[in-house]
Amino acid sequence: MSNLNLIKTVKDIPPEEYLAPGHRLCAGCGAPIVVRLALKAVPGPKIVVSATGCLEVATTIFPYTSWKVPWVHSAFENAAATASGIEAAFRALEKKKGAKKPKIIVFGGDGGTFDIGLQALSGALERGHDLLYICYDNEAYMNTGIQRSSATPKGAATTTSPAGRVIPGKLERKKDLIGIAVAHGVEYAATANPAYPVDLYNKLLKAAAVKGPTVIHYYTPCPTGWRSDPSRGIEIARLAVQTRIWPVYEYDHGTWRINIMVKKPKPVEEYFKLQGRFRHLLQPENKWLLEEIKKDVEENWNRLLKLAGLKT
Amino acid sequence: MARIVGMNGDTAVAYAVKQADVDVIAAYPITPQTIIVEKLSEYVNNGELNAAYVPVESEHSALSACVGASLAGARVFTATASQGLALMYEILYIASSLRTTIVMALGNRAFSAPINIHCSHDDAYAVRDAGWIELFAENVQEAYDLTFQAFRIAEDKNVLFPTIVNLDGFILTHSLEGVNVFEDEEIPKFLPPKEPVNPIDPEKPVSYGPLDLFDYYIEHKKQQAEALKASYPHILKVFEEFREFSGRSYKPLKTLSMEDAEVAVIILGSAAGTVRDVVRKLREKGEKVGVVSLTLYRPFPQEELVKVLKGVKAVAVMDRSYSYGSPGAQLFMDVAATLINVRDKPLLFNVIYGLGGRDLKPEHVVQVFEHAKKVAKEGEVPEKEVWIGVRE
Amino acid sequence: MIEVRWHGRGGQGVVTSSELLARAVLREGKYVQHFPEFGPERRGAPVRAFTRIDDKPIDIHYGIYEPDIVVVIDPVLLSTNVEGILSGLKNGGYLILNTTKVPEGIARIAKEKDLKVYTVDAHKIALEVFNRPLYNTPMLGALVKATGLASLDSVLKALEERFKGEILEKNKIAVKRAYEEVVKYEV
Amino acid sequence: MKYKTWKDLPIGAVIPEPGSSVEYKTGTWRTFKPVIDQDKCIRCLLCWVSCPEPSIRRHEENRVSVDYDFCKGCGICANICPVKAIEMVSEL
Repeated sequence: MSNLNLIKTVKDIPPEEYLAPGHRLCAGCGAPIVVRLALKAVPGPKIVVSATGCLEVATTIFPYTSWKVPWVHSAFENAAATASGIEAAFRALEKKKGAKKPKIIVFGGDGGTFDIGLQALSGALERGHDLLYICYDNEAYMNTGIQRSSATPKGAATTTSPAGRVIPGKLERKKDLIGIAVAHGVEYAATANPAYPVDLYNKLLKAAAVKGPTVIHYYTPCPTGWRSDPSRGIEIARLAVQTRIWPVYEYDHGTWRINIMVKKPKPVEEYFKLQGRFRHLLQPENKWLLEEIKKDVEENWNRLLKLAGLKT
Repeated sequence: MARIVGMNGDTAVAYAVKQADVDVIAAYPITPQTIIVEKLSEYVNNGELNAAYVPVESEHSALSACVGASLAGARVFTATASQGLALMYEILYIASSLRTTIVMALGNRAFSAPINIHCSHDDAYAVRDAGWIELFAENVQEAYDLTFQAFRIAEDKNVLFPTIVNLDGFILTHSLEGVNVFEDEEIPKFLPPKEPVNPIDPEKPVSYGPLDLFDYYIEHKKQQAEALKASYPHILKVFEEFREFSGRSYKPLKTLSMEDAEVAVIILGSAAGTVRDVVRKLREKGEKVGVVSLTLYRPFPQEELVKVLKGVKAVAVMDRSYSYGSPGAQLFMDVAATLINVRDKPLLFNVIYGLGGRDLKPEHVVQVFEHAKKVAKEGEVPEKEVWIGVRE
Repeated sequence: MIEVRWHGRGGQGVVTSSELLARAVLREGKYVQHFPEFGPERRGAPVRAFTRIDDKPIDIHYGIYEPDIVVVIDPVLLSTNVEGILSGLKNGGYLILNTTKVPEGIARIAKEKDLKVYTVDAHKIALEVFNRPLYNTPMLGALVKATGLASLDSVLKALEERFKGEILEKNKIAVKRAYEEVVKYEV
Repeated sequence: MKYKTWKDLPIGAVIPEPGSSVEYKTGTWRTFKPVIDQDKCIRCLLCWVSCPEPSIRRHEENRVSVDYDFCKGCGICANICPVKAIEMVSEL
């Protein structure tokens, strides 16, 4: 790790772009930000594999592609498996023909990662393929129109977990993707957030330097699905961190670190009130759910403090 | 000098895959194919085969990994059967549409439920619309030979379609027969290393598998449809080159006594030999019977079939599967559609046999010919669908 | 064409003996098929295996229902499964048994069907050679001696395809002993 | 744009021209456009790094400009600018 050229400011990020504009993602979408940075951060030849999802459909509408690197899409649930095959092929061809093995970067949404693609991801992590898996998590199935996923946070309203009179949105907690990745024995896994681009970029550098599977769990503002102002995506992303709802942390070769320490968290209501998906939580009849969420947030933060060896 | 080795069908396929110097194998074990992947992992782990074996967590991932590996330029192999094939279904179409050159061995086995591990052609037929080339082996030697030819066909620049070698579950996968094998150093004469077309290359960034809407999708599908049709003469060429290489001749259709046959059977897979044996015996009695079996199932050899059926009065199309609610089982529909606009075509009926490994015995075949003779004589088909070997 | 059916119980190497016969016969330039019977049975259950041998290529692929030869590897089956053992066995066919004494029921049917019956004490050979009840290779030795389906030399070479080291040597001894010790039972 | 026939398309539905989406201008999606006050700009590049398109261009000495061919007018740049050097101006 020590020989990594970690950056200090945004200015240190290379200017070259490998994702062309002209893609059809929504105005204010957070997904391309991590794509742009990942393609800059991963050195040398690289190949991108995408799961079906917003990023995939909006960047490659035939006959146009936004990708300036080789890009492969096969299906929804199999990005990690497709990437495994590509990695294995280059491994074999490197041995036989001396062709240099490129780094494989995989992009999956939360649906393609937490839900339908979890089995393939688990397989790829367990087999130890040399690939960087980035989950761009916008916390619901946005490509098909805002349906609940297992990454949808507690309390959020989606079209399949609507804020109803009896059940006010999703009642289940979000899966712990980093925990799942670490349980597979990966050397590096981290959460990241576009409001902290230097941290995000350095994490991509660290992940790319590992020979083997790594996972980046990236917070992805989605103005369409969250019913929020497109211009406030980064602001909302920062609030997610500052309220401790979305902690920014990493698991790095056995060590846990909270990268953005939040000493005095802002009230979660500040985060919720900017997004239509959470607005019902501020109604008096749903106070019980709001309280439950606050408890969850505190519990999760304390869990991370403990992992990082810090006092709760 | 010919070297004969006793091998079962699975072992023969694995041996051929090893000799084909495959680069990537991604597969998930499933009876009756498992021996293939066990053998291949053994070859890899013993250093006898320089390939990456990807021990995937499901068949869906097996074929997905194969798609990735094939696009990356590797020679790729997988094997599956029945439920495993069903789990791959989504990716079957993707593999063909992306024009990968995957070779798959399919140890034909019945679909559940109830669960059964023995031979039906359900899985082979499930691929029929997916844009794969499908070959059928009738014995272990053919399973071995067709594996080499499958790689040549799939990777042929004029073809570029994934290719399946079907071999009947247990009847071939687990039966040992003598196989005339090649020496390793001979193989490149027939099967040189893969020269990938348009592989993934960071120097030449291409996007594979984009979103394609109503403005282009149908053009891409028409292109794929025409390409599979156009592969036909190139498949014949591979068969011919294999004959020159090995002395063993393969054709899309294998026929016996069709020149003057009045009634005939059309069939796929290991039971073809049993039918041939019966035909030989009935011919000794002076009966004008014949049999056609298909080595090439997709693309379907329509013109040849029309030719060999010329003058035949009644044909029993034998399916080792069933198509529920359909006007006929799968091979029957293929044959019926092939003949639909032909003048003076034979009368057709569909025989369902052998499901889930039920043995097709010579007496069953005799019954089928009796039925066919009756149809020919009376000039009508009283029963379009006949189940044979089933307790009534 | 000669068709052989093997009877034993799971774990006794029934399938292996059929396969070894096929390999031995292949060495002599003949055509063969060997196939086990597959079911959900596990160790201990009755198991059958089949070998088909011919001077010309074998085109057929279906089960063996009227064997020319039946080999019973497991002596227990002689009392528990007489019907199964004799099912379809052709008149004048061979019956190779792992026993010192042919049970009366079998002897009677053997006489009716004019069978050629051979016995060998594979149990004793197995215990002496392997110290375990492994009957399959001795029964193969007995079979080839009784029927002349393959030479002893071809069988020994087939063993080399399948086994190595000490196990190979023990199997060779077992085959040779059974080859010597098999006796014709006068029906 | 002239549509290709099935005979003219590359096989396998691949797109062989990297970054060809620049032929598709998303600038028409906008209602408001960001206008940068170059005098106020402190060259921090936060707008550049946070632009989803990317349609903020980065020049020498970290000057930035907007590529209006592609800017969809989301306003992230204006919102994130620490010195309020970017104003969203109506296109109408």
